Amino acid sequence: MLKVQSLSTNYGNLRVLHGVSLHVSEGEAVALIGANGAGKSTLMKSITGLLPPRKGTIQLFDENITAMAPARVIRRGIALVPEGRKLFATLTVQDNLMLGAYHRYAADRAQLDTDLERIYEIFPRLKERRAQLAGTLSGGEQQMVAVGRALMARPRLLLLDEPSMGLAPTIIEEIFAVLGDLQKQGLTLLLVEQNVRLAFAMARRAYVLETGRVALQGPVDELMANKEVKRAYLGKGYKEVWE
Amino acid sequence: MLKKRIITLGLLLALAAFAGSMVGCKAAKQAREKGTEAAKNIKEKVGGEAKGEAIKIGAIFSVTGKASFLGEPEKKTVEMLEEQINAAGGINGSPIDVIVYDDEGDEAKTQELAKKLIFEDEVVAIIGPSRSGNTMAIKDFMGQNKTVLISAAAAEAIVEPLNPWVFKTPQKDSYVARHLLQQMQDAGITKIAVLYGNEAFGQEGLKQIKAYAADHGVQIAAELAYEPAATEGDLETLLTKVKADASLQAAINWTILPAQSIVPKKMKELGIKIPLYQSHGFGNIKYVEAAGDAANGIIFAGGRLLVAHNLPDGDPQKKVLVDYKEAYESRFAEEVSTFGGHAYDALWIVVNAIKEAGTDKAAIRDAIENSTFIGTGGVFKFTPTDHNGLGMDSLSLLTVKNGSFALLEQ
Amino acid sequence: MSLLSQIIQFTFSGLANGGTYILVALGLNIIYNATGIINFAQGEFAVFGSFIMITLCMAWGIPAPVAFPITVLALAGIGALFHRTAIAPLKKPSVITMVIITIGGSIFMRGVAMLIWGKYPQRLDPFIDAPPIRFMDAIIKWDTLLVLVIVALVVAALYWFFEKTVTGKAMRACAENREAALLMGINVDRIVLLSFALSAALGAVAGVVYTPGASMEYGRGPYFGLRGFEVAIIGGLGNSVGAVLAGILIGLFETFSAGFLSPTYKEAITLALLLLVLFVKPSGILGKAEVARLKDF
Amino acid sequence: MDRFDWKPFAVLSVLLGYLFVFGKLYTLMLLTRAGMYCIVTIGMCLLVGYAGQVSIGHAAFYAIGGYTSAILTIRYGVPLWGGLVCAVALSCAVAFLIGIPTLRLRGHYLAMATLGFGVIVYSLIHSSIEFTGGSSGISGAPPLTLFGTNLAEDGGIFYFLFVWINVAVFMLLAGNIIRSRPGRALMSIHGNEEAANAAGVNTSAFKLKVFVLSAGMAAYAGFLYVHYDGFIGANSAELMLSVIFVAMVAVGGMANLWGTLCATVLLSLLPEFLRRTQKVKAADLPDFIHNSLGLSDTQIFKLIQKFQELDVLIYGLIIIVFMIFMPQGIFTGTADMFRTLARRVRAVRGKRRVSDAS
Repeated sequence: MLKVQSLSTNYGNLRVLHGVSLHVSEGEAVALIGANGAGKSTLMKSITGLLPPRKGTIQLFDENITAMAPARVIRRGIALVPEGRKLFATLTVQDNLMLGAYHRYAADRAQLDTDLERIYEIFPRLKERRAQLAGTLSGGEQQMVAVGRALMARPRLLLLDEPSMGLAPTIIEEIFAVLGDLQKQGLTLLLVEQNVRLAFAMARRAYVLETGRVALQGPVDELMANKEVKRAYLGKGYKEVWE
Repeated sequence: MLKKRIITLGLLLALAAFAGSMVGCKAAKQAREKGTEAAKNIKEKVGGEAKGEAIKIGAIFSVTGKASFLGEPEKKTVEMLEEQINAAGGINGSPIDVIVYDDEGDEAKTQELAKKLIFEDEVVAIIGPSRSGNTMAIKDFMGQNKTVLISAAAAEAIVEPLNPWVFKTPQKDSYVARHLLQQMQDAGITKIAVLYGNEAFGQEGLKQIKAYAADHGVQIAAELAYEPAATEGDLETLLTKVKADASLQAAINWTILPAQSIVPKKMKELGIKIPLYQSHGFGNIKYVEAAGDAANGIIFAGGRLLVAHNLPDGDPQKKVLVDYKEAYESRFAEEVSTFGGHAYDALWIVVNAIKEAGTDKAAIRDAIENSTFIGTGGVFKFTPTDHNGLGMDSLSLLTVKNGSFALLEQ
Repeated sequence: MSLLSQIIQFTFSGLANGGTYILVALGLNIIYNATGIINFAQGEFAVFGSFIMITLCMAWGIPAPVAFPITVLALAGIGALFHRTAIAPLKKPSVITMVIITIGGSIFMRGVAMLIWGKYPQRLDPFIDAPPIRFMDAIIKWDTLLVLVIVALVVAALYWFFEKTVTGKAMRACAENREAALLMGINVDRIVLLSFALSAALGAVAGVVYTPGASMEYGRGPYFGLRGFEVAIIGGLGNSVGAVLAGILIGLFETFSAGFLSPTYKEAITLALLLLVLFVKPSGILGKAEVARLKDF
Repeated sequence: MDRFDWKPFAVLSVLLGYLFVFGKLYTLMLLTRAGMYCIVTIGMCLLVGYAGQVSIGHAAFYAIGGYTSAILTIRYGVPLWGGLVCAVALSCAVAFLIGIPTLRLRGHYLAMATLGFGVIVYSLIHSSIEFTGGSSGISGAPPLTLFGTNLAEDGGIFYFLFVWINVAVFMLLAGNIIRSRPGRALMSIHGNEEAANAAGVNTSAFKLKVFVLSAGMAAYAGFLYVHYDGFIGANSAELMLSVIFVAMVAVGGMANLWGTLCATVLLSLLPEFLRRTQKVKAADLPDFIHNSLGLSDTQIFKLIQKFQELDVLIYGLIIIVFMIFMPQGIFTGTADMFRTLARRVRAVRGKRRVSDAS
């Protein structure tokens, strides 16, 4: 479905990605892990067109979407839940969700209310808070809005950038449960996570990014067994905590 | 260690450079003085006969900025005169070169320009500035650097206290105030409101009205200031106060701001029936046009330039006024204003003095102090103690009739 | 003239002035809402609007109801041009850069206005040339009433635009978070362009309603701008309802302080009020504390 | 950044020495005024560039300094140094009082508040006719004398030297402040206030100190100004001057002392450069222009008049152009430009070589 080939991206004058290649098949959940500054968020931005790459190609199905403007990328079915949520803080929850469907507002107006109801079914808490300003919500609720907003775009591929960051464990569980359900219903996921345990629990395949390059890749089980991965990302006390 | 030594060395070098330059400066200054002396000698030897070498006269006007309606006609006038004078053979054969600069109504700029004219362009005298505030900014400076300044601004403070090097051509504010107050006295008006623009011209005008009001038995019941940026609404508010006081018999509006047109209009709108007096700042037909019907009947004191054609043939100024008016109007296709006249007078006074005394600055000053000149502002009679040279009779009471200026019939 | 009729007279003068300020402030708010920029050239839009209207009506003899929309459209174009040439080329503007560049823009536009329309004040005939209403001793011009009606209509239209339409919300979203707005598929660039056009058009309306029976000169821009800032900030930056209230408040405060206190220190008094609001409640009189916390003061 | 860099000082000294000896008197006069502005903008650079606090009201402090000293020395016969102390003290006190509430604001709100403050001061100076002379200003302030020499005499060459030595001293001072521990804290404010606070730096106290310091420097410049020409008017407090000060810092590259210095000198000389274009007259134009345009003398005169008024416009344009094309300031901007140019030249040459080879 998504095919990234030897992608290089600069941040200002600094090259952050050095020829990254990866692919995601339809209906799959793929995890992307790596240390801070490895280029995960940059990769997300390159795919969505926020940060046009310098070299390489990005293909969605058979179409080349390299360096396409974000507004066109989202029309082709890729939505991103950005790092740090990036809500419209002084707009209401409902307005935030509605803006998620901005690109199909004119064409699909009749459908929007149904879609909104669906989001409220997924996150009942948001329905209670629909008229509240998004910036006044708790972190977990904000993340729900962010995910809900991305879903309002009716994406075929959902990119998630650190959805668990700074959230309480119960909330993380709730959100990941929702993501799991969505994936089972056929949504393709590309998940960036610092919390490798979570990522590996959700995904079937994973890529490990190191200083802008793909260091390792493969099925999650294989990577779990890899000593490097264990040492670098799962932590020393991993075994004790996990089992 | 090395770093410290380098720093010290650097500082020492800097000090040495300063010290060296101090010494060097004195030498340079001496050289400079010698140079100018040599130039002077050459000039003296050749005398005024050196054809082709232009005599430089400086001019500073507010061509742009808030007071541009003063500076623009002044600049046009001076450039027109320059051509006329040069076409007629210049001064004793040497052409004049009038260097006009724009001070944008800003005092700091005026100071810079005065310096530029004296030290860079080396002019023999300066005319302008257009605004009183700007003139005050260089009054001391002109005295210090011993160069004649003939201001085209009105404020009394320019020539009082007297600076030996500073003159002015517009009629004194106090004459205007006294004319207006006299007219009021004749009309039996005893209680008035004074509106004024909160800038140099208006502030000075208020001062003069206050100084002479009692002499004419006129009581100032209200002093109402408005800012240069005053809106219609602001003026409406002030005039509402005028309207509220039924005992007021007249109002003076003293300013050079656009409010000269707005005040009469607002008075008409609000149904205020008392007569309106304005200052000599009203001497530009554009204000009458902007005020429309409401301008009719306004009384003000001004130079006779505005009514040049209506003057009796025996009037000594008539020829000067008509000539200037016709030349200006045919050339620039716009009506003449008294402000251009002030510059006209200033330039001619300087030119006449140079004709008589040559290009020595002190000689020019002395020549002006003992000169008479029939100009647009009146008949100037300068003395070492009177640097304006005009009397009360330089002004006439004027009014607006059917949208144009006319002498007020007593 | 009784005290009561003075008060009535002052009230209408104040409202007429306030109406103009509201329109300038709303223009500021729109750009602020879309970009987070305070446009220091906003006052110049009003001046341009006024001058274009004057040219159309007085020099070319086009009737006012026709000239008005033409003026508004022309200013929308100028606003868009201003954005394209001065704002859009900036890659990563900081607040200071934006402040300076819009100030540069205002100086530039002032120069252009002077070049085109000259330095003398120019006037515009009143829209409704009928004898004014006399009420007690006060005189109320028809044009004043027209101003109030126009302001009310514009405010209502803007409220509807920002609260009820998705484009309006998208505009607000752009100011909140540019990157997220991009991710929503909002064409941020076009929205910002639209906001400048809209804002300039509002400036034109402000200039046009200010001028009839009055006059305009090229140096008025900073005055409009300053009053616009006062109103926008006292009402709470970006808050349209607040701007309306603050505009009325400032307009009245200004006339009453000039009428009953000192006309000389009116400027200082009104600005002191601005500082007071900034120090005590920077979110403005209507600003909600929770919104304030979400913004960067 | 961390070490004292003496090189620019050496260049400055040599330049000044050269100008002092060989410069034309009028040039020195212009540079004297520019030097006064430099003293203001060095303080502003610390405030805007390093502490990240915009102020569009610094002309107010400049005017407060000038007026205080003028009023005291002229009306009350206070000696010059007394005028100086009072001018700086009053300005600092006002800055302190106004700074406490103002500096709590950020971004546009700070800009607005300082702008409001500046206009208030202007309007007070302008309207208090009895006290400040209103629009006519105050004239007759005694000239600055040092060791019995009247510095303003002879067109003020010694004033030039004195002002620029002051500028150098303030540059040293500012450099030291930036390199000191508080200075590094200052820069952290610009970068990240929360982080600075977390690191135990009292950011608001620093901001206030810098604000007061810059106000004091502006007042000092105002003092130098009023005792140079003996005159001060309300225009010295005008909004436009405040704007120009900020523009100077911005064109200089915000957090760049030497850039600010250069930008200040350039921008204060700018009107002078523009003025040079003003001396065109209708008669000077060659005949073919008259003939080919088919215009009368009057029309041509009008046309020229129009173009001579362009300087306001050009000033605005320059600000915009600088902000767009050299947001990093005049120094870094020029360097970057050359680098890009060099890269392009190299690229072109490289291509040529490739094509030659093939």
